[in-house]
Amino acid sequence: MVNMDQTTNPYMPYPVRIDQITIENEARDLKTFKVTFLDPEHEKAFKHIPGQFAELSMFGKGESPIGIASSPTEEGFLLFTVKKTGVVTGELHNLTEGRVIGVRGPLGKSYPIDRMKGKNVVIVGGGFAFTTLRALTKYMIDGGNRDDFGEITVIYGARSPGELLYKKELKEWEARDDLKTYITVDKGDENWKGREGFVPTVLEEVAPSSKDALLAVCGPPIMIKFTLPVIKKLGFSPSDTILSLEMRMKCGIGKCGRCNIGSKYVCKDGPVFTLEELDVLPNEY
Amino acid sequence: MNQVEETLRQEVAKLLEDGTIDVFVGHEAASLPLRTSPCFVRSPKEVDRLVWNRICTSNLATYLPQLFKRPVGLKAEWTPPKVGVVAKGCDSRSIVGLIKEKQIPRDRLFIIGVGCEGMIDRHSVGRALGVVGLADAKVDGNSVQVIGTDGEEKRIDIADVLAASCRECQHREAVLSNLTVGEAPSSAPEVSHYANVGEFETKSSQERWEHWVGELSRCIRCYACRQACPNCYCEECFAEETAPKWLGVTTDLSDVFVFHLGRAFHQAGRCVDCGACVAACPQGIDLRLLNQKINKDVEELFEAQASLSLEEAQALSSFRMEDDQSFMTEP
Amino acid sequence: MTKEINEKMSGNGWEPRIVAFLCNWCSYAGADLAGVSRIQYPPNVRVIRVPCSGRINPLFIVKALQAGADGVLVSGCHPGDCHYISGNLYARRKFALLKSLLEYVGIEPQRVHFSWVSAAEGARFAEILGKVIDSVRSVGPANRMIKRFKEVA
Amino acid sequence: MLEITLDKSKVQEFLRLLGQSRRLFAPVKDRMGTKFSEVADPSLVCLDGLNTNLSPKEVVFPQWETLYTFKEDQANEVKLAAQETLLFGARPCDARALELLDRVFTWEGIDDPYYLRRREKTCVVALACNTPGEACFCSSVGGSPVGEVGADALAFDLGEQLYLRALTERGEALLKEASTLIEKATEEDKQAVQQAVAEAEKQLQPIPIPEDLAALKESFDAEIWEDLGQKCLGCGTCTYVCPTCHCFDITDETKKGVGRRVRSWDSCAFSLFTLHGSGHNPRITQAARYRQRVLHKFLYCPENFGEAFCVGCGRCITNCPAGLDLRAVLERLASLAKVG
Repeated sequence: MVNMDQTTNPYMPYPVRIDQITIENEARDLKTFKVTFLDPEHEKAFKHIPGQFAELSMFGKGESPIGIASSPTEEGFLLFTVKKTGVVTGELHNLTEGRVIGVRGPLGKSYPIDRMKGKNVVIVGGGFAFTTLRALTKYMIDGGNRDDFGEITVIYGARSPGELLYKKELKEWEARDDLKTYITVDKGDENWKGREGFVPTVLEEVAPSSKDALLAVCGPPIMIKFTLPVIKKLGFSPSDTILSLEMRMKCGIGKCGRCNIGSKYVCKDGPVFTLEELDVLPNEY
Repeated sequence: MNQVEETLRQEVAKLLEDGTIDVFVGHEAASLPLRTSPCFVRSPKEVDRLVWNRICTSNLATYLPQLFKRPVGLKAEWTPPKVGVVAKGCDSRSIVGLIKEKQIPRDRLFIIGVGCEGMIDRHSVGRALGVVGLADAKVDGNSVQVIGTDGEEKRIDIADVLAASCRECQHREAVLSNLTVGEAPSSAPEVSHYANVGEFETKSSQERWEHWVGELSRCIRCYACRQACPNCYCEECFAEETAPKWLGVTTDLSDVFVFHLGRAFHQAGRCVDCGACVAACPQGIDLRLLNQKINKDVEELFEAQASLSLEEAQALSSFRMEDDQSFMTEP
Repeated sequence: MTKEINEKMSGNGWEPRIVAFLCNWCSYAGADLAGVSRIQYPPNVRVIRVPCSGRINPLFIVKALQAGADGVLVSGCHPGDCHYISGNLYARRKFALLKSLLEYVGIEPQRVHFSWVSAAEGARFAEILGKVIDSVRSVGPANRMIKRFKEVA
Repeated sequence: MLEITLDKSKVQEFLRLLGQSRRLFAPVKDRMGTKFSEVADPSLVCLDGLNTNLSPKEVVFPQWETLYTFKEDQANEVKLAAQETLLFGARPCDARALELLDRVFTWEGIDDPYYLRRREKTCVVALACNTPGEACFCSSVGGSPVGEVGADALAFDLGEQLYLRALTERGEALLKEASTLIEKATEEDKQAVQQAVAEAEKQLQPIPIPEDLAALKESFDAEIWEDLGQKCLGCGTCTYVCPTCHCFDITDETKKGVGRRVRSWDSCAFSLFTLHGSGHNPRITQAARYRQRVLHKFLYCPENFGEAFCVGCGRCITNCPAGLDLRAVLERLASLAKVG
């Protein structure tokens, strides 16, 4: 019996083909995989919203939860930017275009798009945690969506120019006048003509208004630690400050008991949380 | 309260008071009959928690390495604590092993040796007396008196319910200590060493295989044997490694075999037959029959016993040019 | 897979599969020499080259048996000849215990072999391997401890 | 609902009859007391043990099972069929645990097909307890030695005979299958049962349970966890013997391009349970892991499912190699709450 239907079995992945692999950084440990569904029915069933993730499946190695980097406005494919860290992601990095892998999802809660509508949106990202923020930004600027949102500010930083994700796209964003894009690196190189400085510092300089605005932030723990005080200083309330968490996961559907923080399960109650929600959870993430 | 217990408490109070130690690791009463629990005493006021009796089964050496680990995330300067511990013969040998393997520092350790006449195996008590649940139990002198959950009272000699390791124990006093408490234990009984292994070896290959199939199909992979073992201090056990992945996370017999063979073999030349793994197993698997086989071979082939002194290298960390190689295949 | 097992079980056309862990400096060179010297040795062996017999984790051997090897051969430099001076002597102790332990749990002793073969001993390697194969053949296909996926056809 | 009696001498026949068309799981003697086992020969069934050493959760949630198989890039769903099963002689605590597990595996409308295929085919005949075991505390956590939750029928040991009361349609149908062996319960039988109920409930001493969730939340940073964590060995025994613990792992096994994806029990007590690929571990100390187990049961589950995930079977207490006693922990937490 071959039945790949996730609607009756939430553990079954959809088969997808890797159509394109983009090496994102010089260390070559960050790659973006563009995948397409083998079965158009599956594509129809897979309805995601920016902020959600999926379990990427490498048969024989296991599954790994990865944020979906593409926006639902980009039809016909999904993007996943994956850092090579363990067995599954390591194997994924070994694959070539044309290979088939599994995708299980979409899983988790998305960014609160409905709440963002009609408001200004500030995006603050660091390093390779920018993936679902890319999905969010792309969603807001694509097609007819742009008018649904107020002013959009994107602040994105990485350790070095080579570590910036989606370099080509960032250039396009910088060129747009309906989007304020601030790209920064901790330390530039001889070719870098852009901004230098840490994300929290840049955020403080740019100082986007918190009035009628929501702010979404993703980044390494150390960046989050220094950015949160700035966010607070700018006047963003905890309920308007949105974070996306990482946690070790297995099932992705709130059964296996691995990713809980207090009574919340990151896989189904997250990965997106408001700071207000996080403040009442135990400090165990 | 017995004499040893009283002296032990006094000595520990003194050591804590004069700053010789910061924490003392001993045994305290547990809520269920015939059980004790490890106990960490940090103030002289708490020494009355310490007990010494015939059910101090835990090998306390297991708890030592964690005390010498720098707390995670601590930025400030940190000096490892000075730790006191009460040690039976087996505990002391495990401590020696851990010192040799550089898991605990000798100079921050204060060992109080206590002679041991053997510890009671609580499962044996239930089995010997046919008691399903124990409502209460009392050890007096050389016998155990138990009251079942059905209210029936029964009594049995301690000698009949000793842990298997204790029956054959040849090292009833601490092999390394700063202080000893209580009288020297009576001399070890004349028992045939490795009798269980010797008998098992006479079985046919098929019989031996079937025995282990039966025994290991009980395993639930809870790792209690590993966690209770002082020698199992690896941060990441081979059983849980993912690269390479040595075995599956199932109770498929094949995986269980790989786990137990690996576990037992990692004890080769290091196991002191303390019985902690057997006592910890919730399924009552006779792991000792496996461990003791290696211990027997180590003794016969290399004339070595694990961790009797700080000086001597463990059997597998050394060799002799003339070691036996009769097992090798020749053309 | 099932077909393969059935064939093995019935003994029809069954050929033992041997995994050989050979040290780089002596035994691997010895096996190579056997080949170069055109000394015939049976093709039943899959060779895994390791830096030294001391490198061989006993779990390699257990794992090979779990994966379905009918027999395992481990070979290193003769005592005194180890490229790393004493790797083989530590290994000898491990192997003595492991062989005994495997036999004890019911793995047929005919399946697990250890030997010393130097780089100059091509003929000796071929002879030992022949002996190993005969020994494994005498106990038939491995059955104990092999991991099988029942649900995978 | 149907109330019947069954002469003890006919229990074997009763089980043989019912076992003809289904798998029969019942307690049998074991070196550790009793254990649930798939029984082909009903003469082996032993109903006078108290709690089995391991819980019967594996009847519906086995220690490991194959989710699906694969060949290279292609996944093949395994056929999700399950046989009709009779779980006979589970104590009321264990039956109630199944009802709690049901909530996890159907949580928020996401059904777990692997669990449900077995659960839906499992008929549970619970056996009420006349005497409590050494570590029993079911009545303190919302259960009862004669509780009915999770069971399709409940049996009482009346000495010479078993009294059985159907609790669900399925239970009633099951009992009717054995119509040749059973007798309708008399008023006397029912009185005897009532007496047994009163006796059983009387025997259990209540223990303090921390029920104030806000106060329990406050305990997160309490010293008690450090104290318990240093004793905890970090084995998975308490979680594996627990009838409500349900955490699992998913791993792949492969051999030459074919393989299977397997789910297997896992334990929050293991140090690697929450280890991230990056090396970060949110629960780095054993204290944090011990706390997770207790608070998951007594704080997070009440928040998520309205009830504590503990049925008071006492297995974690009798089996803990370090002699840790959950009852004592709960008592300390309850007193913390009072003080706080």
